[in-house]
Amino acid sequence: MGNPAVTTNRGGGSVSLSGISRRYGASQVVSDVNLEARSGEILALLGPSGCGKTTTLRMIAGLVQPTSGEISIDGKPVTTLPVHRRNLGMLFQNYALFPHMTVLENVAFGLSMRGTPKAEMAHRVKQALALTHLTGFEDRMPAALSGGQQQRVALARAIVYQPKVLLLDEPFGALDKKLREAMQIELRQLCNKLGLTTILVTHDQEEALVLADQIAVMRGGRIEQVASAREVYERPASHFVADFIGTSNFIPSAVLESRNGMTTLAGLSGNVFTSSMTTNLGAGEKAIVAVRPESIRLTPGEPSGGETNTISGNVLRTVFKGQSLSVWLDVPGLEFVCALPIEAIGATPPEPGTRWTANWSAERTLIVREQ
Amino acid sequence: MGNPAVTTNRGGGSVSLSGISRRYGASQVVSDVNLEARSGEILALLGPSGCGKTTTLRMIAGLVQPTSGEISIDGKPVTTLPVHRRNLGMLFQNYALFPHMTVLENVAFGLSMRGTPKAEMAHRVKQALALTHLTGFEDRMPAALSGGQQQRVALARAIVYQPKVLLLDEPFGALDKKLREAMQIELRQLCNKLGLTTILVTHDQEEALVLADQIAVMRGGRIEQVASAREVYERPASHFVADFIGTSNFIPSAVLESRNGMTTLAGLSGNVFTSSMTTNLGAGEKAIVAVRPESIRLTPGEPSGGETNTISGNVLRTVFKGQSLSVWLDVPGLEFVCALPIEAIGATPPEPGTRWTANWSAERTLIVREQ
Amino acid sequence: GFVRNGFAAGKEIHVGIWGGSQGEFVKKEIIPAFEKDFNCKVTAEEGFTLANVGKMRATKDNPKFSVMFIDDVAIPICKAEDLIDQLPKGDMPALANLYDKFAFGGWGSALAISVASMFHNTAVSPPASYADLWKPEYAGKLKLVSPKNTPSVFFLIVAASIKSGKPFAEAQYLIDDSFDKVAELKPNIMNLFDNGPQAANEVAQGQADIGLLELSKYIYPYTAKGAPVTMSFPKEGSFAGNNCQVLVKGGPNRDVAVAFMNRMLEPKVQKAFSEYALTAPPVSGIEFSADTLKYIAYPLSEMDKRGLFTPDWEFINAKRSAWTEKMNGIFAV
Amino acid sequence: MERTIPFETPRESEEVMAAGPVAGRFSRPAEMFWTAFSSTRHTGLFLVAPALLFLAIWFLWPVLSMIVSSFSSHSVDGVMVEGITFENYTRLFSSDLYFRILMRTVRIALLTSLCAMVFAYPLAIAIARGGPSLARLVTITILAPLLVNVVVRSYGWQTILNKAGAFAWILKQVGITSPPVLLYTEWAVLIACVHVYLPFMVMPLAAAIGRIDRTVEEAARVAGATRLKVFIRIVFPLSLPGLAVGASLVFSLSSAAYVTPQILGGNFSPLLGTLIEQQILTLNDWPFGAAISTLLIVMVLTVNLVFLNAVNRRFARWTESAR
Amino acid sequence: MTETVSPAIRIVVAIILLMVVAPLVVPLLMSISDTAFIVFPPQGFTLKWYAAVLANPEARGSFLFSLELAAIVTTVSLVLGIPCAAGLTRFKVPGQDIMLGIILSPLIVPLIVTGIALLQFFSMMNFRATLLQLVIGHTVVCLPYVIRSVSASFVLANRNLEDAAAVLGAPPHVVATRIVWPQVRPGILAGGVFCFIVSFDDYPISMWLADGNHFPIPLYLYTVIERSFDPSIAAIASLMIFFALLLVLVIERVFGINLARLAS
Ligand SMILES: Nc1ncnc2c1ncn2[C@@H]1O[C@H](COP(=O)(O)OP(=O)(O)OP(=O)(O)O)[C@@H](O)[C@H]1O
Ligand SMILES: Nc1ncnc2c1ncn2[C@@H]1O[C@H](COP(=O)(O)OP(=O)(O)OP(=O)(O)O)[C@@H](O)[C@H]1O
Ligand SMILES: NCCCCNCCCN
Ligand SMILES: [Mg+2]
Ligand SMILES: [Mg+2]
Repeated sequence: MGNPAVTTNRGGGSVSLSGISRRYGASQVVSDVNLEARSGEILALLGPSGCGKTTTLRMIAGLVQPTSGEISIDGKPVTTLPVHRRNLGMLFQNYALFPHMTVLENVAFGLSMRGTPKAEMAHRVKQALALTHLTGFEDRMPAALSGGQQQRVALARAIVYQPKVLLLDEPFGALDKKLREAMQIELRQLCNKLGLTTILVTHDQEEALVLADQIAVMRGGRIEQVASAREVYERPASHFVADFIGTSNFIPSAVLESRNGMTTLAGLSGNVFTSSMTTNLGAGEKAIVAVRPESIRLTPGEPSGGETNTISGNVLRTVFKGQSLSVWLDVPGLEFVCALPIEAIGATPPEPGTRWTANWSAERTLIVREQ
Repeated sequence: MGNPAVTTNRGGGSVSLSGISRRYGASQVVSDVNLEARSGEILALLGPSGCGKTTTLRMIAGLVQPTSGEISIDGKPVTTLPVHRRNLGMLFQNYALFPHMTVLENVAFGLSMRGTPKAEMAHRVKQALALTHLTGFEDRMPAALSGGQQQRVALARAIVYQPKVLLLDEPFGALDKKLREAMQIELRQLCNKLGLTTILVTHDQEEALVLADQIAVMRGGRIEQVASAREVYERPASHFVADFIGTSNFIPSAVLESRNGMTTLAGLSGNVFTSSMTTNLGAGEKAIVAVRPESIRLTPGEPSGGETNTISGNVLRTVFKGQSLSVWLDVPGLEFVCALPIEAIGATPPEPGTRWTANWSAERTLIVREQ
Repeated sequence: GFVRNGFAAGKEIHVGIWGGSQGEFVKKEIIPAFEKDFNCKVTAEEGFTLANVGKMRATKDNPKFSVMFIDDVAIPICKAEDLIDQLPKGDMPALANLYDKFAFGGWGSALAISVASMFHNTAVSPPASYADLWKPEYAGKLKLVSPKNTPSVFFLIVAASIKSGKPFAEAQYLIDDSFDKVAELKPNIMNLFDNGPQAANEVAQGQADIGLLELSKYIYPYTAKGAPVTMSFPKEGSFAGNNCQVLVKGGPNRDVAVAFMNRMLEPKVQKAFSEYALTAPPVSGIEFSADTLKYIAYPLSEMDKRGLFTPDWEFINAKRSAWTEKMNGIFAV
Repeated sequence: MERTIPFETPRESEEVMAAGPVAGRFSRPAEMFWTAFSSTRHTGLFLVAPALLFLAIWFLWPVLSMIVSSFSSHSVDGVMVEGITFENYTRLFSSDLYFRILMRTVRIALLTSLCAMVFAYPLAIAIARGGPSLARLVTITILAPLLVNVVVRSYGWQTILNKAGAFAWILKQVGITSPPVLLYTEWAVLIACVHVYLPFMVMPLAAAIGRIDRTVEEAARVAGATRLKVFIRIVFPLSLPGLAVGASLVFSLSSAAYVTPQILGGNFSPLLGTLIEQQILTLNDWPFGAAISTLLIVMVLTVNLVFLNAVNRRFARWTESAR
Repeated sequence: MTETVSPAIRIVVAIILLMVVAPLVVPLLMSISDTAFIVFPPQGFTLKWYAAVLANPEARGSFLFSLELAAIVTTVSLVLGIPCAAGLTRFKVPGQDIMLGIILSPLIVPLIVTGIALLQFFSMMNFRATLLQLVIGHTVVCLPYVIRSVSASFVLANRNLEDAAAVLGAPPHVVATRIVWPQVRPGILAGGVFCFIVSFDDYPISMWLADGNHFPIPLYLYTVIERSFDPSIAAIASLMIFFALLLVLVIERVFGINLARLAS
């Protein structure tokens, strides 16, 4: 009993949101969101907890109606298209597994909705379970699965019928790093192979960077920046994005001059910064210099003097983070944090109380607007 | 109407598990687990999805009865102590918020069970909500919260009454990195201040490293290693632990000799490795040399020859990960992965197809047993 | 004969009968024989008097029943509400033997007469007069029929008679002034019952000493089966409970209905019917064995000797509602 | 308030509901049918209509004409009289008899609901949370009384509650020598009502309790709640939808009870239902019986609506914003 | 999940069940009494009352008719009631409160009143089909049970799952059958069971509408009780209890519905 209108397909559909808003009672949860996920690409929605990511996904799926705005898939408006006709795959943040069906039945559900023949169904389900490392769990009920296993069932259920558009709400949140990375690779390959358009909600910046062709950073229901992973990382459009995309050091400054693709700024405490980022800020205007902890090199003692892009202070504390050592310097007005790669730590690692100087290159000096 | 046996306290209770096992039907889910969380310390349970972490926590809480073994809190066996008398705080993996209570009522629940006076209750709830960045959400119902907000309510509910022992099942899984880090710091401080004993299930190695005094790595229901964060990282007890704690490169080797705290090994393709790890393996015995991606420096071209701890190959692919660039080298028998700190990338970043040599120090050369 | 009764062939009538052993007999014996003789169909529906009246009333515009069995109490109501017709004397030869007092002015006929009186457990000796029941020794030992049932009216007449010292025939008009007497009996009442057979059963089991009042047709079947319960007839007299049949106005197949009613009164039928249900026939000239005569008051002379009293239903029906309200006021609050 | 709807997908705002016909083609008649009817604002009406129409024709109409007849009167000899009169209602309220019986009806119905609730919780928990055999045992056992004729059942109670019955015997064993007389009192009526109407409380409650997420209860236990507290703070409020159904069924049914009060109450404690039966079957006073019925209907409807509203409002609070 | 019903609750349940069963055991015991009238405690032992009841064609006929009637009524009530419950709980229907009031009112109106009102109505319409009258009459009083109990389970069903199914491509009717149905089934089952039992046990409606050819078992029982209060009525009562047990088994076997999981 297939539904001929809903078939599996090998090309993803582009998704576009224009002017989408959603209110719950008095609170505006999503405001005027414009987004475009091109066919076959992975778009990551990134943003702090409660910023409206899930709500946006649910609007694309048709589970929540936008209070205003228009959503189209493959150029066709879908606002009035019922959910089941949109041919989407979706992984829900809370999984929403069918508690009365086995793992196998859960995963097979979408296929049986599409009238997939028995044999093909069995084959595809098997594939999806293998992909999500769930072989052997076919006959379990969801209640007898661990959290991570449930999440993987939800993923298998969403991808098994190769929908036009895949909506993933924190698909790997409950998985350990190894498994997550393995699944990220599988997902990436799957998307490439089938050209699935994927919209991925994640709070894991690294995941977004690794998986996504485009990243949309949301904040309080609005889009702050949409750009390629690298661009978001290297040219954050705002203080917020820079902050969100990786703990950064923000130094309030003022522009001294900007020319030849180089900008010179003065920090409040007299330090001078040069940046290879161009800016349309004029001389004297306020700006914020942002430096990523991992862009920083640390040398013991005071700066030699006259150098730009240096700042020094006493070590407040250090934290070992496996790949790196985080060091906090006590700099007037801020705690300046540096992430030293383990390999870059010399014979005398920074100890609390000792004085160190941080320096970084002009390429790593970001200029963001004040908010 | 307080329960006099259950009072808030300022010192954590030690938790000890001896020979704990749990079976579900035919499958042994937890096997002979011995663990000791000392008063006031944070113990992280780390392990792949489905390895029995949640089950172990539930046994400590008394929600699941061990099929065998003994659990004590503060030296007293609790196997027969009813759940509500154990004075624990627990954050459930699926949050388990009370759907009919507001955020405020959810958080206040544990306090009201302890007969806390109104005024103090209000104060404490306020504090807990502030700590979890939920001020302003007091009157929301859980169903009207985002995933991350729900998780934070669950955390606030677990800590608000300052239990003897805190059991946290992936407490920050739904939070973005910034918020997660902020909450980690808050939790750390809270635990220190109150001396709470905390058992934390996490799949985030970095979280375990940052937060935990001890890390217990579980695998298939068994404990593989229990040690300090640093030791687990630097001296993984097994291939599995090394693998799980951070993607590593594993080179099958044989011991050549081991003396003066230095071990020399021969890789299968002739490379020689030296390690500052001592081992009780004798000459000729098989071992695995493990190298963490971030321990590696890359230089273009072939090795200069005669050096130990080098390996070279053509670049297979590179992935930009924000803080670092992952580079896969095509080495006979394995894909050798290196994580280059952005800052360490010279003028010519590794491009696929070019030849590079990886090298690392003897301090970063781990030796693990074959499995 | 086929020829004689050909008019009925293939026709169907609905007859509302009673439940109980009488209904059982009508259904099992009388109807099949009638159907055979007349080649017609008689559908019997069991009910009880007031429900049967209710059915007639509810279907007045479109009658479904042709013959209805009801108690004499309801005949005036049916007449007043224009629910029934007078019996066509000419078409019912069996009416000839009917005692006049059971003809109800032609608006129906009795089918069976039972006696309503006190019943008691055989282990106790019943008082010779109803007046004794008011004595404290009976505290909590009496079961009284509920106002829902017809014999409740008999009890009111008894109470009026005890209070006034007048015979039933006069006392029935004094009920309005006798409720203080009724109220005085309350301490002696264990409960008000509405299922006679069940009450008889409880008395038989000794849960109460005496029940008042009930029709013999509900009690004697137990006595006959050996249960330790029987009836007694205090000196003030007893009451007649008259089960009757009426012809529904405008009911279908009136000719068959009339034939059926006639059949009910034929001597052969009446004898068997009475023996089965232990009731007295309303027609003259039927012979009974001595055993049967123990349980019934027959013939008419015997009924008169026992002082079988039939109340003035027209008067009583008009008052019944007010009296019930008063009974409720005494017992139900 | 977000409404979620199972059978249709575009939902929530009325603008969307009104957005007009669905775009797209229909591939199958079945789908066309469902989709067509799921996208109009009349879907709810469409679903409700058959049952509503059925009840309107076969229940409302007849019963309303019955209520209308409560404004006619009947002459002293039982004959119906045409015309409008309020005499039945005047009569109803002029004597305190009917008011007292109304109050008793309310009291018994409330007590029955309350007792049924108290007994129902353990039973419902056993059904919802016990093993299959326990659940089956409880279900069958509590349904059994419904299949036993009311007279037979009452007879069973009489045998237990009478002076020499099992109840007195048990009390005697415990040392209570003068057991309270229960038979032919309101207590007996209450006991018998709870007995038969219990399943109407248990089943909806069991369904509601079965839906409660176990981890939510566990969370409360861990937070220091005793089993009793878990019940009071978690299970009870979350089972309210089931309780509302059960309570409204039991209250309505026991309000209209009329056989039990007669038999086990010994007719000493009739409820309104008994009076109605009396008027209609014994006294042929159909209009007055209709008036008492109207009073009963108004009373039960009021209590039900007030109660249901309270519960529903509370319940709506935690589902309205649910997704 | 491993913690089941606590011992304290088990004990309380056992006590309550004993209290529920006690008054039913009395007729059971009476039914084997070798006396021509009901006595308690029973005297002697006989199964003749059972034999008598089972051999009685009237009893059998009434029983079978009641069974048939209850089955039809249950079917009709479910067909009308399930969509209605869905509509009331999941859609905004104008005048929802009033509708709920209407739907509940058959529970409230005394059944004898409903019965006679219906009889009057049928007569007025010159509507003669007795079986149909009975079906209508019973459905009127059974429908509220179905709607009440089914709508409660609709309210409690997890709508997230419906969302998930819709996204997976399930059209509304499939969501209804594959996702909603398993969740509301306990409520439907409970409603159906009540419906069946209420119809099977109904006296006050049938009293007005039945006729000799369509004579449900409760009416028959009444005639038997009026005839004689002998152990055969206890035997009938006992048989009905056994029948209930059988019914449950049949439901479980034939329909594959685990009654024990009614509430899960
Ligand atoms: N009720 C149950 N019945 C049968 N098996 C179960 C049950 N609960 C859990 N399991 C199995 O026990 C194993 C351990 O489960 P547990 O929930 O402890 O895993 P976990 O370590 O918390 O995993 P995750 O990180 O994915 O949450 C899993 O393989 C799971 O499938
Ligand atoms: N049904 C609702 N009623 C009222 N407010 C709601 C409702 N659902 C969500 N919200 C609010 O809308 C905001 C956005 O919610 P959403 O679930 O989209 O966040 P999110 O970006 O997915 O967050 P997270 O990463 O924590 O899951 C939150 O502040 C949430 O509290
Ligand atoms: N013979 C008395 C009949 C009384 C009818 N009462 C109806 C009760 C039905 N359960
Ligand atoms: Mg979310
Ligand atoms: Mg887990």
